[in-house]
Amino acid sequence: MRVTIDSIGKSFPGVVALGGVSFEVHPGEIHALMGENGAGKSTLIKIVTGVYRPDRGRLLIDGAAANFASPRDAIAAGISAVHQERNLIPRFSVGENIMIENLPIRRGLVDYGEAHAQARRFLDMIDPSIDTRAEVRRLSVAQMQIVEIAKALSLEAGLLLLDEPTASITDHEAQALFAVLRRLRSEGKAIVFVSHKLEEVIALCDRVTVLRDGKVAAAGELIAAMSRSRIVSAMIGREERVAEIGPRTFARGTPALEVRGLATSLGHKDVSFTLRQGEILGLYGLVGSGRTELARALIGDARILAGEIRLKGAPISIADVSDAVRRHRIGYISEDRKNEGLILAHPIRANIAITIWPRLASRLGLLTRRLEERAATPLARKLDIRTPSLEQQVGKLSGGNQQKVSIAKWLAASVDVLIIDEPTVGIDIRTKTAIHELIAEITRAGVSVMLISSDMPEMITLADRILVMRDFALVGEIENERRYEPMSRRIMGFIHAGLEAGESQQEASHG
Amino acid sequence: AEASNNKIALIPGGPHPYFAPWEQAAADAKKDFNIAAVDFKVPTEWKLNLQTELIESLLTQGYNGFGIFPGDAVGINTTIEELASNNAPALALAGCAQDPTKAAFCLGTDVYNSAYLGTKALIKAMGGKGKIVHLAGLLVDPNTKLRMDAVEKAVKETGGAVTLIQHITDTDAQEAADQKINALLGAQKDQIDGLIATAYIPSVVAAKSLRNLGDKRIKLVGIDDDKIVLDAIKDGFAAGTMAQNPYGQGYIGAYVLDLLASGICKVRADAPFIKTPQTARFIDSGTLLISTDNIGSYKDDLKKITNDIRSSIKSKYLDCK
Amino acid sequence: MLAVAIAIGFVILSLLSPAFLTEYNLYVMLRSFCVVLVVAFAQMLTLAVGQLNLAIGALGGLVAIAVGGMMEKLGFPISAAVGLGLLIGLGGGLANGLLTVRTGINGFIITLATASVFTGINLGVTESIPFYNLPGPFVAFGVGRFFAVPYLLIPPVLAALLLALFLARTAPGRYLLAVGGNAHAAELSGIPRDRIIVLAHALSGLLAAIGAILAEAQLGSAQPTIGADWLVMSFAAPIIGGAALTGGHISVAATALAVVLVVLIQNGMVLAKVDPYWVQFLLGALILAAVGLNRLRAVRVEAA
Amino acid sequence: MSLASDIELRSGRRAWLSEQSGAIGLAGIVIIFWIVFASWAPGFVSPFNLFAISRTLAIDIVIGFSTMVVLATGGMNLAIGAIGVCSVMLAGYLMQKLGVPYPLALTVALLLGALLGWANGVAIVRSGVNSFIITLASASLYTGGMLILSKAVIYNALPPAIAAFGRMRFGFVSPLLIVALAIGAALVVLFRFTALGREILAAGANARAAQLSGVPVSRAIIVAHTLSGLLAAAAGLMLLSRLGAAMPSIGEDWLLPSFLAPVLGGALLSGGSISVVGAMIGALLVTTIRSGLLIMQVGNFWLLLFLGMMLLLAVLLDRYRTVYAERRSLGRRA
Ligand SMILES: Nc1ncnc2c1ncn2[C@@H]1O[C@H](COP(=O)(O)OP(=O)(O)OP(=O)(O)O)[C@@H](O)[C@H]1O
Ligand SMILES: Nc1ncnc2c1ncn2[C@@H]1O[C@H](COP(=O)(O)OP(=O)(O)OP(=O)(O)O)[C@@H](O)[C@H]1O
Ligand SMILES: [Mg+2]
Ligand SMILES: [Mg+2]
Repeated sequence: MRVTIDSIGKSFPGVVALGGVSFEVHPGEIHALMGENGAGKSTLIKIVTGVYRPDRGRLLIDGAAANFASPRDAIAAGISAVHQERNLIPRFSVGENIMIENLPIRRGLVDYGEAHAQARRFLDMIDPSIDTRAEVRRLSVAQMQIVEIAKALSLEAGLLLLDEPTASITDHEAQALFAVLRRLRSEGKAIVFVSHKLEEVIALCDRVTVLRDGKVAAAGELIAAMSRSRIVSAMIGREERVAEIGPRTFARGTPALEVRGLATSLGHKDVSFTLRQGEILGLYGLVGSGRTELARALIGDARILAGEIRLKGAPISIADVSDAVRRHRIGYISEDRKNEGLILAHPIRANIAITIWPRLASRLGLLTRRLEERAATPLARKLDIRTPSLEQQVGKLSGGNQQKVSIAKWLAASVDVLIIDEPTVGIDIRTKTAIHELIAEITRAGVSVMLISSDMPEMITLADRILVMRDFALVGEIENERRYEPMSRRIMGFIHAGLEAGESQQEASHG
Repeated sequence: AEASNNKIALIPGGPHPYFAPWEQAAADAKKDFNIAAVDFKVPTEWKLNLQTELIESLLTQGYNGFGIFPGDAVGINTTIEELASNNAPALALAGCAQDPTKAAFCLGTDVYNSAYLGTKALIKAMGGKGKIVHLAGLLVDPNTKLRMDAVEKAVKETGGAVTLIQHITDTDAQEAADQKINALLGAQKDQIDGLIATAYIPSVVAAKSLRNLGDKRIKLVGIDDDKIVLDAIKDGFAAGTMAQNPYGQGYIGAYVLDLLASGICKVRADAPFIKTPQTARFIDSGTLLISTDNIGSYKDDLKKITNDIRSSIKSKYLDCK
Repeated sequence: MLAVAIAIGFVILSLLSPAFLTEYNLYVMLRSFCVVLVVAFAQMLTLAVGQLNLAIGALGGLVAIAVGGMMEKLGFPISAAVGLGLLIGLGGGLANGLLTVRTGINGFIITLATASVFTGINLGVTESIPFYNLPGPFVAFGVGRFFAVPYLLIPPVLAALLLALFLARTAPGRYLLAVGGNAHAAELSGIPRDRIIVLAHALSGLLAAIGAILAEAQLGSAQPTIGADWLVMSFAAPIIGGAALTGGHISVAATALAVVLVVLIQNGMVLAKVDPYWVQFLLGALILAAVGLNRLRAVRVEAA
Repeated sequence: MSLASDIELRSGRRAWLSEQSGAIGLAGIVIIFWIVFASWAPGFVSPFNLFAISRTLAIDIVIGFSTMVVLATGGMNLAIGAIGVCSVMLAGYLMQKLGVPYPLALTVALLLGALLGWANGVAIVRSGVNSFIITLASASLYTGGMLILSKAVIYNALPPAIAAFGRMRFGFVSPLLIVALAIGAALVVLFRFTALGREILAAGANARAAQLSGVPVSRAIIVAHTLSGLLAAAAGLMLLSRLGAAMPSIGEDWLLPSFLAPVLGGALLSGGSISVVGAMIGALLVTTIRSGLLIMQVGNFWLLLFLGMMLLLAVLLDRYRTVYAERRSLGRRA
């Protein structure tokens, strides 16, 4: 399928998301679509899939004008997509979600056996461990993303659009996805791939189109002919080397948070570690290893069955989340920004200021918009949040800019301990560095950070020490020497030791 | 009579078949007494605030005499007071406003007396002994309390020969009535000898349920002359029903309001009003027991009562120029 | 589950009152169950897509008097009158759905307004005077029974089975729940969201019409007030049965159990000769107790 | 168009205007209706009718507020009528039977309202059961309790000051309307300018996100229900002053109207978004249509039909206006 995008334009109140974009996607290629947060990538994908109608311009499929009134039309035309935001039916099973466009019907009734069997086939391409009969709302963010990918694959469409499909999955699943994509390419399908991870784009894609502020900065250039720095400069608009974060000097301070023998209702067993003041403590593990759940337990969102938590040496008990935040000053940036991080219907200003409302209020107890604005503006500037105004609803920002808001609000809060879960999912390279710098900066001011990330380079850049988690238990602790190769090998060593043990166990039970 | 340019409104508490005769009464009164307008105006729902809004709006439109069925016996008084301060006389029709009130007087069924007489009739039909159940209307309606008291009084007078098993209230909605009454019959039909219904809907539902059961042993005395109840009487499923006189209330009400609004007459201070628990100025619009004996003729009986009251009311209760 | 509360209630009542388990009382209870059940289903379908239908009662009233009027005044045969009545219900629901979808206005407001329109037509036509002379077979259906089982129970039971099948096993049924679960996701999956919402409203209207006709047969007359007090119960049953107001999660069986529970409580209070002043209070207390019991179990299950 | 220094300029008045555009648009529609009724319905703008409208409006507004504050949390309160009547009956009992002076009696009645609302809130938070079910049951419980204690008697020998207040006129408005406006002003301050109010809204918009941001969500829900109870009691007492008597039938019919005003005014049933001014204008719209139709003598039994159609017309107009405004603003900027 050949797709021609011909001077397409789209505006939202206050924003020109796309200002006349033209390029072409050929059959049998993986076409990268790149650009900074808010450049217009997702908007373009939504136009191609019939979610939005363009204000101007045409879309041609195999040379014929296509005019999609709804996603239904696009699907009928053989187009499928993984959108940036998760779009699953929470109470439906994994299998039914995957097959929903195309439920197998027998004698007028849905044939669930068949549905699950077919779903299994597509899910197996990426991750065989997910149960097709599980309810989607019980899955982790990463697992949902995998289901979403399987769902897009199930349509076996001529054009497949993937908007940051690898944002919250680990390398393991990403590689499986790439293998599938390469196979589809060889079958002559056209694929559009959006990602902020330059390395994987270079490794996977054939050509690249770069968007900048809604305009084309590079149209369909061959990746082989582009260097990393040329792509970056096309994205940010000037010759600029993206600054690498400098070496961190971290003086071993007093313990800020000590955890001893923690067991939780979620399944953690005997977890012990110490987070020192001003330290960035990394927590690495595969999807589903229980990192997010550990964070939950630490902020009073899960029942603690045994063990002790000490804050600055004193044992504490945490009643609930607001107790953790307001009394013990422990904050948590969720990996699930849509459901847990942001109030999508409220303006940026309120989302950033929410953690400090009681503190912002004037002596009369009055909290004015101006006060909130004064607190939020510098952060919005630092993180380069692209928006017509701070009054914009967060839900109307681009995915990456939403993520920035969810980080910004915790940088505003003055907590002593901050747990950060997958902070730079969907963030462009330039802002990623800015966020890294900000995290380093708050630790210098005395905040202790626990960093959960599936992004290995990020982990190795930022963390002072790295804990490795597997199956809800800590299996290793490594002092970070910030050299990528040896570090990643050691981390994976801890994980693989367990994986092999697990696999041999499985084999034993099969045998 | 002389032509008058008064505009009279007859306002029930809400839509209800009981008030249907008021429309004819209004038309007849307009013609018979040569009044500029007599209109039947119904609040859209059975809610006090809708009734008061309607009355206020009619006042704005120049109506100057109001015959009102109080949607709430007490709640209506502030509105009536307002009417009085705008020189628009008001009568409480069919039901009374609770004293102290500015309503000129109340022309209606004496609910206490009617319930009392109904119960007496029931007891008589049961042969003076047995167990009865009282089916009543909305518990929050003060009239319901009066009716409960009246039933209890009639029962007490039998000196123990008749016992009251229970009051069942809040049976004013069709479905609630159907459910509660059938549940009652389902569980205890063998212990019950008589039913006294003191509200429109439960009368109808009880009559129907007894017919469905095919039970002529249980005696029923209802209220009002709904067709279902009348048929039940004819076929022996009900002993009787307490007829009220809605037509007369509307007709006489319009007549008196015209006289009052014209300023020709005033209510006599020493008129021979009946005193009821609700008001000291009550005129009975007539109630009678419909039974097999008079089922064919009760309408004429009511007409006669209406004419009697109408022709005597001026001299008995009013003071005219 | 709710079934436990019901079982407890059943045992207590049969111990308390020998009359409880008589054939006639069971018949009476089953009979009072019919209309409420269908009405609860009517609301359940709009809840399924995350909408509210405040016009159920009003539409029911309109259908009831239309069917009554057609049989009494126009002399239509029963089947024609009932058929047309169902069509009116379907049409009213369709109007609700189309207005909601086409204008993009909250269904709450739309159905509140159309409720007023339906009731307005009802009152305008009848001037609140019922139709009494319904054909004999129609009325006989309303009171007929096979031992303790009223004929009236047949349509609701059929409706429940069909609905359960529809929601669990047919594509439109699944789409309905998908739209309620996540309207945007459903749309991206190519499900015609608007059409599905219209479908939910139309079916809701149809069920309201069935409820109205059953009520009419049960009462033996076409009362303009039919439906006037359906609203709260129509929500209460699905929600006590665990439906989410936000949509996507409903259960036919749990809704039916909730109706049984409430009917049982009401029947029990009459049997127990509860003092009228205590009826309301006990009703509230018992609902709370039942829901609390249900909740306790849910918490136990989650903890385990 | 990255975040530039013109942020400060853009926000402020512009933001306020765009946020209030819903309320302003609705107000426009109300004005159209007023013009129509004033020219077609004789007597619509007569002092007496204006007074009557203002009095009805005042109570409708406060009833609407009572529901609005729980809508803010994404919950519902079906018990507002029950709470209202409990407060009214307590006030009546205190004044008539115990001879308590009316300022004290009214205060105690307001406190009872707050207490009953608080009990709802606590029950909802502690049990984790949907507010719909809890308040459905508590409505029954409260009304039942009131009936048991009062035996449904009416208190109508109240201090004359009570009824006098309800009859009083300032020009052609009732002082009740001034009370309603004052409550509205207080709510504006609460939801716009205090951390508490903002927390309630945040909890309603996304409870999970609010909780993870440190907002004490349970407390916010309890506060909202307490406030709802207080407002229900206030509405009840306003009605008490209007009727001059405490009766057990007050509050029975509050449920639907209580939703109508805030939802017309732009409140989301899913929570997190309300408009105090919008709710007041929503109530005004409904009162206007009802009063106008009554005065235009739209026939008796057909009135409801016209009421429904007018309401549809009004919301359609409002909808059309919003869509049109959006298109225009896009056209200007693109
Ligand atoms: N529904 C909407 N309403 C208003 N503005 C919107 C809406 N959707 C997108 N925008 C704006 O359009 C611009 C382009 O957004 P888009 O989501 O296409 O960016 P993107 O390239 O996908 O960014 P990211 O990498 O962060 O996902 C942004 O400025 C965004 O704020
Ligand atoms: N095979 C599985 N099927 C269904 N649910 C699973 C499975 N494995 C894990 N889960 C659930 O997924 C979640 C994984 O835990 P958690 O989110 O803490 O992991 P993580 O290490 O943070 O990984 P990530 O957040 O990247 O998925 C938990 O809710 C767990 O119950
Ligand atoms: Mg995007
Ligand atoms: Mg995680």
